[in-house]
Amino acid sequence: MAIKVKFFASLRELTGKNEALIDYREGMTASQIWALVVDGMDMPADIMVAVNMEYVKGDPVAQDDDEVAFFPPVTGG
Amino acid sequence: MAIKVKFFASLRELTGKNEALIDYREGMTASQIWALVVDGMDMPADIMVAVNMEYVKGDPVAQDDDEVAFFPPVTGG
Amino acid sequence: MHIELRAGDFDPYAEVAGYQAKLAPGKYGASAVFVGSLRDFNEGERVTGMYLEHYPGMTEKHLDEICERAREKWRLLDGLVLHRTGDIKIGEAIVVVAIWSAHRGDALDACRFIIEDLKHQAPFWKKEQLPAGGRWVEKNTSGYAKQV
Amino acid sequence: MHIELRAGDFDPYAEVAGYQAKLAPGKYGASAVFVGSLRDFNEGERVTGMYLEHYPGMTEKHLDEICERAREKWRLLDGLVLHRTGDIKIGEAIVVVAIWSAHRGDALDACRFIIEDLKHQAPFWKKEQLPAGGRWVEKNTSGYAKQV
Repeated sequence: MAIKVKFFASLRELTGKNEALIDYREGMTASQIWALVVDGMDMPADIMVAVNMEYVKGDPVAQDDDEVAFFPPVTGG
Repeated sequence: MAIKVKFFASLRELTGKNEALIDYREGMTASQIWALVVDGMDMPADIMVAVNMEYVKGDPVAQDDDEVAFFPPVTGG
Repeated sequence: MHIELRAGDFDPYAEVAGYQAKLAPGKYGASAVFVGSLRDFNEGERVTGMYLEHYPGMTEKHLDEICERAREKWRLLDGLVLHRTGDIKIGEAIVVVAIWSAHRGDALDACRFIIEDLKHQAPFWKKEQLPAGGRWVEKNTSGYAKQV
Repeated sequence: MHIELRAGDFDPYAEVAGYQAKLAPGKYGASAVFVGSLRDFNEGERVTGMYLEHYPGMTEKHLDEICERAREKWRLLDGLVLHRTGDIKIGEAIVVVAIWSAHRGDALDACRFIIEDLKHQAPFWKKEQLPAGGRWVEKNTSGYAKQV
């Protein structure tokens, strides 16, 4: 009964967190997970969110065992 | 007082000519040069003409010492 | 198609030549290759190196999906996508995208499609090393040039 | 930019790598490369080889002009155009166009511009060797793909 939370790049440095494991509670959305893990720090406007390694839009509800990742705009290539 | 005439690719094979040297006469156009060198054979509709290694359009008048080339649509690359 | 992340430096043209050598000669008439390399300047600043972070698992998955979309849109014979990760030196290759097709239109269009999608969607993040310290690149620029 | 006609076979990627090795590292961020190779089929027929005729003097002059136009339109650092002449075997490279620029938009656009102009304007003519004999190729096809 857990959700794995990941942070990358500047958000990893900003939050000081690489990965976190939180207890699953029914109905938790991505923004609630963010707030819970980073102690109320504001979510950047241009944040990208992936659930189970797929991009999601809006503020989806997480399921048990989901992996939820937060990261800034990508800059590869 | 001469004009050098060149043929390439399928037009070289069609006319049986690679190169010809003809006497310069004032006012000769490309199509008159073609007719003179190939004994009245029709000029193909899609022919390309270059004078001194530059493409020309229409039926330009040749100058003394010009090099006039006739060839089919190009197919390099 | 072969997609791979590499932690060490590679010669992009040797990789492309080696991959092509395994393809049946006479089938491909066109190959389109894009190579991105690390410049020593960006946004007016001198750059001395770069760290490339990615999301293990999602990055590979996303690159697979980009290539699959390209295969659906164009008639392609094969492709190679290599992308560096970790610490990169000036002048080293960051990414190579190579596409083989019977015809050039398909190869050129697919190559560009893949590099644009990769730049804007694939989970990679660049941290430039500047004389004053590290700086995360905030946004990739458009890949469509204005003519001079 | 370097422009050259070659009567013998060459390895396009080794040529591009060799040329790039002479450029200052850290200045180019993007290289776009197109390689055209001889296929063993065309317009429904089996092709066994090819003869490539050109117009000595005018061909080089025209390629120079194409590259000059590309340099006027985009911000380019350097370029390499190699084109085969004479007898070509299946799978061999016919042409390579490589463009280096700081940014990918310029490199990709200029590479495509040069190969399209070369295909439609540079004085080269292909004679395919078919099982039944030689056939002059009558027209190059468009380089802009329809999506599947």
